[in-house]
Amino acid sequence: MTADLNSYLFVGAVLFVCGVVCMATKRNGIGVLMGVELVLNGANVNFVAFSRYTDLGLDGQIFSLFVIVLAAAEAAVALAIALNFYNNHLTIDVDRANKLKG
Amino acid sequence: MNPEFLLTAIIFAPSVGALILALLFDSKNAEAMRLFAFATTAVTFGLTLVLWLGEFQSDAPGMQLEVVKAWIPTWNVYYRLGVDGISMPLVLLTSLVSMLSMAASWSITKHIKGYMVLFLLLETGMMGVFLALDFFLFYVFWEVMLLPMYFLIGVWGGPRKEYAAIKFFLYTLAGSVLMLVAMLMFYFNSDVQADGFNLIRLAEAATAGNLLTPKMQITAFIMLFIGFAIKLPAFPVHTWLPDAHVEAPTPISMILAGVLLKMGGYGIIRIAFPLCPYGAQYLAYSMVAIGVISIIYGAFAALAQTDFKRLVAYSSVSHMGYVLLGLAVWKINEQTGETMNSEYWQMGLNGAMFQMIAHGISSAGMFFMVGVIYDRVHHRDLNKFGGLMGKMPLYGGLSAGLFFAGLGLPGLCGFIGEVFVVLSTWSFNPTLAIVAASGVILTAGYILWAMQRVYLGAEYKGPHPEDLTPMNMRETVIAGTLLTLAVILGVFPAIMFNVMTPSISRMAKAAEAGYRQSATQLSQDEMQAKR
Amino acid sequence: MLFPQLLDKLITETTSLSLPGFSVELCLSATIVAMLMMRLVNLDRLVPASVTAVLGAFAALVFTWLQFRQIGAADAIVSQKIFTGLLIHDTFTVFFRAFLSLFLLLTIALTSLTGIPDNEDGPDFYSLLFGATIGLMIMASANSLLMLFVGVEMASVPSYAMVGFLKGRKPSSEAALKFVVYGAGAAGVMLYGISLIAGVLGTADMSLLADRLGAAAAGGSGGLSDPELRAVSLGILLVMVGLAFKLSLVPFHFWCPDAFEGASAEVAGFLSVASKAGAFGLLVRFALALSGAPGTESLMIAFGVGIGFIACVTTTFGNLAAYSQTNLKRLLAYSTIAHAGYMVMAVSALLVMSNSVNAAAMQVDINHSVEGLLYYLFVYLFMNLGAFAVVAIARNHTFSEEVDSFKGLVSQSPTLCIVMLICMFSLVGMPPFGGFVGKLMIFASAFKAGDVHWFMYVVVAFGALNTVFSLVYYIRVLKTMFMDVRPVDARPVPVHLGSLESIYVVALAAFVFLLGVLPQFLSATAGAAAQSLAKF
Amino acid sequence: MVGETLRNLLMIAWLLPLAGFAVEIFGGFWGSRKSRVAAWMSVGCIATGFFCSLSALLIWGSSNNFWKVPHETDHHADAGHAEPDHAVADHPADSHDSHDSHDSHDSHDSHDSHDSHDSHDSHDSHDSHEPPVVLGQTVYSGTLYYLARFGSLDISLDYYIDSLTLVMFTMVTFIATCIHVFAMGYMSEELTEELVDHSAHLSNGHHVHRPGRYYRFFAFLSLFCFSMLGLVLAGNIFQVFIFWELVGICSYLLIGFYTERKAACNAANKAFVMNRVGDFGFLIGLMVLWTFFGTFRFGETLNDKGEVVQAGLFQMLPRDETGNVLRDAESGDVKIGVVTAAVEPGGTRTIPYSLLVVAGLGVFAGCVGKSAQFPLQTWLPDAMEGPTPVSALVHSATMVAAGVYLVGRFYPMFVQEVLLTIAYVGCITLFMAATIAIVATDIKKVLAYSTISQLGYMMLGLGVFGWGAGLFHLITHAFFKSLMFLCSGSVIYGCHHEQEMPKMGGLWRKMPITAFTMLVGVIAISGLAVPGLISLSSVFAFSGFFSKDAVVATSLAFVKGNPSHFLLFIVPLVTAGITAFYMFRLWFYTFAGKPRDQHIYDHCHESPWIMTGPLLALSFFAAFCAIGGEEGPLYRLITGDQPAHVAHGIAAPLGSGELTLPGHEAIHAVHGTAGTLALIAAASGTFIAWLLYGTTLVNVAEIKRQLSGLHGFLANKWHFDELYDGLFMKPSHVVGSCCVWIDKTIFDGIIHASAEVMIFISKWDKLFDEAVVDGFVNLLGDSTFAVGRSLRVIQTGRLRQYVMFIVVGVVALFAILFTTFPG
Repeated sequence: MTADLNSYLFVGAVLFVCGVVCMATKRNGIGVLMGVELVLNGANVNFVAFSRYTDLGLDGQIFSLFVIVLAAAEAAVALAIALNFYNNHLTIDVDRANKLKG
Repeated sequence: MNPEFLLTAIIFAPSVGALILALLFDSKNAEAMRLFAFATTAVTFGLTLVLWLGEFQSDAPGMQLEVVKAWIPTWNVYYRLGVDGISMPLVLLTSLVSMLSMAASWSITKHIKGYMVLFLLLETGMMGVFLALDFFLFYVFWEVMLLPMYFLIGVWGGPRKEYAAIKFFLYTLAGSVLMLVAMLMFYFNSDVQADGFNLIRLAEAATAGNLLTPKMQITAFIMLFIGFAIKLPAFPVHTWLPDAHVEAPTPISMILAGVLLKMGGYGIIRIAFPLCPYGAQYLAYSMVAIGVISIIYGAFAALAQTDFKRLVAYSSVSHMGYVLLGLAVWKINEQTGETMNSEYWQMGLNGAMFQMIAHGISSAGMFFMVGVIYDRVHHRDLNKFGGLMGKMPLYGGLSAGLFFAGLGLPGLCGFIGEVFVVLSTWSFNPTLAIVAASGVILTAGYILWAMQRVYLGAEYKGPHPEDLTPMNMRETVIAGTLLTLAVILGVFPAIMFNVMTPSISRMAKAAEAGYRQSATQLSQDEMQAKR
Repeated sequence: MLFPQLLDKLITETTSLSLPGFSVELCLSATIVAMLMMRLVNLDRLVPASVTAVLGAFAALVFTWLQFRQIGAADAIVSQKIFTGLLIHDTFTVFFRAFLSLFLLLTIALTSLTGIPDNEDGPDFYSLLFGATIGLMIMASANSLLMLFVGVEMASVPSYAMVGFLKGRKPSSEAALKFVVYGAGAAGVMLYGISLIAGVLGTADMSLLADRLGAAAAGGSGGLSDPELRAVSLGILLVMVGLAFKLSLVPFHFWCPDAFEGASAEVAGFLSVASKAGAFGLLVRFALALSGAPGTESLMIAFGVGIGFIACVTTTFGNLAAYSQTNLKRLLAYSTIAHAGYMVMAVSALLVMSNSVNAAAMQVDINHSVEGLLYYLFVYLFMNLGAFAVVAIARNHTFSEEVDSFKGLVSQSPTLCIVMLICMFSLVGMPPFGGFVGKLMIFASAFKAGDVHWFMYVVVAFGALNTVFSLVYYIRVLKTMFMDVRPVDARPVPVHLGSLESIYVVALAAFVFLLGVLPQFLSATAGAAAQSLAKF
Repeated sequence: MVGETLRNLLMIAWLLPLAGFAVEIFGGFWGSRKSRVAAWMSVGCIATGFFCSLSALLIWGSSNNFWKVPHETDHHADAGHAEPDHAVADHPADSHDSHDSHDSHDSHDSHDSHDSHDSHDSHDSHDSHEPPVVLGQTVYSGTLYYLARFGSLDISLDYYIDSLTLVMFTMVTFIATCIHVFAMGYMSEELTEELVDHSAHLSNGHHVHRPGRYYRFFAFLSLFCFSMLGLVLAGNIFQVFIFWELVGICSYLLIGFYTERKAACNAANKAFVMNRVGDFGFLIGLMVLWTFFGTFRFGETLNDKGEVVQAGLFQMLPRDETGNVLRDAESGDVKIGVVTAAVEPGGTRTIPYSLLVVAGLGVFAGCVGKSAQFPLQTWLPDAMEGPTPVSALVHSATMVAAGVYLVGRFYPMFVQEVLLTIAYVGCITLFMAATIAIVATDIKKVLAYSTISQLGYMMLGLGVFGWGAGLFHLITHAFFKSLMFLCSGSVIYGCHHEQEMPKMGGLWRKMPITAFTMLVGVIAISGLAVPGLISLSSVFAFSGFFSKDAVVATSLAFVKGNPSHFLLFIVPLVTAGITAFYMFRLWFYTFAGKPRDQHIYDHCHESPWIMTGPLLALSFFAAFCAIGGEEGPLYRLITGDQPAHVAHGIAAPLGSGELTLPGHEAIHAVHGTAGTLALIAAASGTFIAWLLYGTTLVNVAEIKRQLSGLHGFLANKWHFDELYDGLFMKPSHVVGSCCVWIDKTIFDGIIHASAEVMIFISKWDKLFDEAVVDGFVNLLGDSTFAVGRSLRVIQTGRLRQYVMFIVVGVVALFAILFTTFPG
């Protein structure tokens, strides 16, 4: 492997960690979903980099394309649910989602 | 009759009856359901009689009327039934006690349909346990019997029924889970995988010393033994019994004492001993000790009871201690590995088996007698009875007979089992023998004291004296049958011994051979370890 | 090769090979389209969506049957890659197709019995359901890491929506939110893991992973000091975390109770059975794809043991946590967690055994472990769905899913209670019900794996112990149903023998019983399915 | 074939009462309360039994020409010196060849002879000078049926018929018949539908009203007779144990016949439990015998071809010519006589001598319980709560004598340590009981204690090697004691259930027959006699004199041999006086003097003929059954089959600390002295009694006050009841409650505790979330948001914890993988 790959991977890793931290600490539902996007894109960066530098080849590119599509679909559903949550709770503060426990 | 069909019929006749009962009968019509259920148990009893008198050869030591059908081929599980001198008496006992306690179930008035169905399913389970020759099948029946029993105690029981039921269930399930693990051990260590669950083949392999290594045998035996000791019940794990007995309705107490406890002993003699002889021998002393403790402990505990039924329950603990004792008096010569006084061990085994039958009759009778009086005055406080001998002479007389049977009076069944076991014990260990023998004093103490408080005395001191009506015909017949059997077995024990002895001596011989094999293996291993 | 030939080849291969193998999924997709179209032209006024759904599911079942009947028959299924190796079509796949489409049909039947959803939302709900099912089928037949991810997403996204389907209810929306966030996070983590594996090993084709892994390990110490192996094992770990989320294994189970409590019983039943099944199919494929690589045996055995450890924790946790539950659905959620633990024991046994030095000799036992897993899944379908169905039916009358609302139910509808009894005793693992056979098979394989690694004995011990634990809370429910007296103010539950509901649940219970008494048919099929994965 | 005939006759006598019982108990229950049918039936059964056993006795005698032998003894007696047993007398003359013949006898006995005793007897008559009168076979044994067989071990019901069996049979059946007849009168008040029991009170103070139980009483009596006869007929020690228990339960039923009376129930329980204590020892003895000898049979086991399969117990214990048990030189173990090849090819087994002692003591423990010997004597006086006929039959003549009978029957197995124990136990008992009898005022209690005391005499007699003497006293005592009990019964019946002697007096005017017969009994037991002019052998005396004289003589001979044990002679001698004293005290108290309670005196009356008849019959036998003393037919019948080594005693090897056991001639040597002394003691006892109670010369109350301490001690029966209560009853109940406590607290406690723990753990995920995860997330939140934001804004919620947990889980797992997996 060359240094370049590693740097890409590093970027991907940073994105990934940021996303996770964002998911874990944001109180705003939308923010949490953004964290998810970050995580997915961290993985995307990896794929593209791998397709460029290793013999994974085009599979990597295709992978990332698929991921983008799926991320969009997921985001749509997630936003719908968030909206529904808002309709019921008049907030999207995920900390209010604490009725179900035990 | 075609033997295959016969054994299968014995097992499943009750459940077929249960099905018919559940589907075709109107739950309003109590009497019809009772009669039908009773008829079913009676038919089953008849079938077992046919089996005994018609098909069974008493002098043949081996398995008879074997039925083999593939069940789960991929797992080498077979529907394998058979009967020999060890299971025959217990099968008879089961069907008989079931019939009698079904006759005693007329006193049940709540959810009759459910009761009868569960009762019949229970009988299927019990029969299956005694007739199965495939470990898997055995286990299945063992568990099957658990479910109905749980509900029979839990729904129709006394005030603390739920506690008692769950306690019974948990204890037994814990034991049977251990049994399950042991079962896997045998399955994966059987040289021929196809016979992995075949109790007969496994026993033969153990006899040839190529089933389990000595160490594994000890492990497996401990697991099996705990499972069976809980059912027996032996000393430290007996506390489910008093609660279960006290809370269960009378007929169920009869079944519990009359049949279920016997499964522990049966399991030990049918599975634990033949499949891990070395382990059995290795633990013989502790088993004898546990047996002796149970005898004394149960007797003392019974002495201190004020609840009539609890007293009888603890007497069961005491009496089943003799079973464990008799099974385990297996002494070997440490040097040669030869069994010493093999005949005395066989006597112990026979005595234990006989004690199981005898206890099945006497304790069932005792519980029934307690139930009879409980149905009338609805209390069991020993200090609130008295004078029943005068008020209900017939009842008093019959119960006196049954309690004497429990007391181990010669001429009644209780005596033979106990005394044979005790006689065989000295050659194993004099001290324990003496302690065990001292049980006769305690037994006499608590039984006579209880009888004095209940039957003798000038007057009845408890509530509802007006309800002390004489026994009706049904009750008289039940008690009479039990008492008659107690007398017959007490005077002509050979009836049972002739059936049991060949198979038991065969089992003993096989176990001894198996022990020798394992012992030699062990010594060789030590040799190599030294080198 | 020239482009046109390539194109024909692709077309012929697709039409002649892939599409027939993919018929079931196609049929389901067609049904989705049909339902949505019908609404477009207001046909759903005449033909309720549920009917369409039933028809579609039935058709799917028929298609499955056409494949299923081949199992063990003369024209046995030859396992082959379809869609240029993205999916694989073998007995295992077919088994799962059959499982899932059967379950789909049963679920639809249940929903149409209990009337969730109402006719308005019918098309949406069912299309979600169908979509999720397709995703699960793809999971079970995935042969590429890409399809792995796609399948998981396809299965997850509709489930999020279904959990939140009871739009008006606060708990529902809360559960949906938690589920979606958690699921999305897990998916992301998994994707990252996939990227690592695919990148380092340079392929997305799962059938090649083992060789590549061996190549990567070659020369290296075969330990984690080797950077590539370290990256790969991290990737494997992340992927397994993703699957663990779907299987709700401790410590990735937190969503499960909340989602189940929030969602309707029908959806909960779907989640607890179907998504688990798909995830297991995927897990097995993934595990087998990675095992057997020379030089990495010890690493994989370590993974296996790790899974075994997780399994112990999961079962224990699930059973113990179920003790203090008052909501029946939540209780069943915890029991679901526990059962996932039992089943994952088989996977750990599989991993351990197939990476042992004499894996070839143990092939039979490896097959047995998979067979046990499949069998357990099938039994689990019936017994768990049965339990949830009883809950759903009772809820329709009492409007409550609390355990207390079941007090003395036996007096009013004995059928429901007896079905519940059978299902729960089967869940405990009592003969003569199917649960016992399945459990025994799994324990047996774990016990056998003990020859390879001692820890598997511990796993067996935990399994056995938990059998006893689990009894307590199941019995508590049964006690409430059978031994307590029905309060006078309790709403009546008049479900008579002969009503559709009771016929439905009785059918389920009958299957539970049959699978316990006559296991050989199914176990043979499951054995064939397992055989199709055999490496040696 | 004589054996069959005897067996069949005795079995008829044995089983008839059982049949009677069955018919009576059921017939009576469903029959009328007023019918005497049950009584007649049981009388019929037992009477038939009597005739059967009598004819059996005669057949036995004629079959082995036993009756011929006496002529010779008479001829000897004429010749001048009376001899107890002519065969023995000649031993000194040619002891040498007697030994030889003994050896030969031993060997051929163990090999092929059917039975040791007949050959023994035959050899005895061989080496006498006179033309021998050969006794034919005198012992018949065989098996009725098998209880069980395990390989070579088998347990069966056998029969063993020798002279002792026959005598016991005849005695038991005869006395039982008399008592049954008596009881028909005595129990007649039970013949009613509505009986008022004046001794049982309800809580409201009224008397108990109950239907009569005439039939039940006779049913129980029949059952008892069956058990007792079975005990006598038993052919193996195990069978003895069986019937041992059965007579025990019968006595339980009969003592507790008045179930309404608390005292009766307590007495019944006490009797049975204390017997069980003895049987516990018995059981230990059985275990030892079974383990080492492998058989329970007395006689040899024959197969159908009539050859010996297995030796019996009595043949297994080899004794040398002096009668000492053969012991292995170095180990001290006892070789058990050759067991036939069937059992152990060639080999012999050995038993440690100590265990032989244990076995003997164990069996004796059973006898102690049954015969109410010290320390288990306390139940018998309480047993007097039963109806008087029961006391007469069960608790004086038969059951309590069973202990003595068993000691006699099992004699060949006793080694001398055991015998010494027996002797001392008997010695203590006879003294203690006699002392208590002095102060007892209840007429039946006095008789009870005298029974205990007399049983002590028998034990002593057996213990000091007076086999014949002990059993002789057993028979005679059975006659006069049952007679006296019946008399007391007649008195009680006449006085309307008044038992306190101080309320009686002068009754001989009202009930002359009773008084007269009672006097006969009293004289008999006191052992008074009119000395003949020439020698004691021709004295005129009642049965008691001869038997007691025999016992005392034996003990004197024994003490001569072993001076260190002199008490064994002094105590019985003194007690002979005490016996005479308290018996005459009883008679004077009851019949002589002035009526003390006029009311009772006025209402009392002589009993009807059905009760007095038996009295007269019994009094005749009480007086004359032992006529001729030790040359008389009774003694010779008893000793007809005495154990081989009894006749000539055992000489202790010089220097060994062992005992010298007197043979017949040794006993005979001291006969005169002993008799004289005993007579003097009895006479003085009688005189004092007359002085104190027959006349008004001495103020008894005064004496009582003087000795109040002693009197209290005796009146409280030496405080044995309190002792046992504190020593055994209370502790056992304490232990019992301890066991229950352990169950409830410890075992169940463990279960419940573990349940608690599980419930607690089941909440752990909540705790875990709140404690750990929140903390963690807070921490992380702080650290991330610290940048540019104030801390107060930060709060955490569960959902984020969940997500956080993905991270935590991944990191943790990877860490684990890294740390655990080898690099």
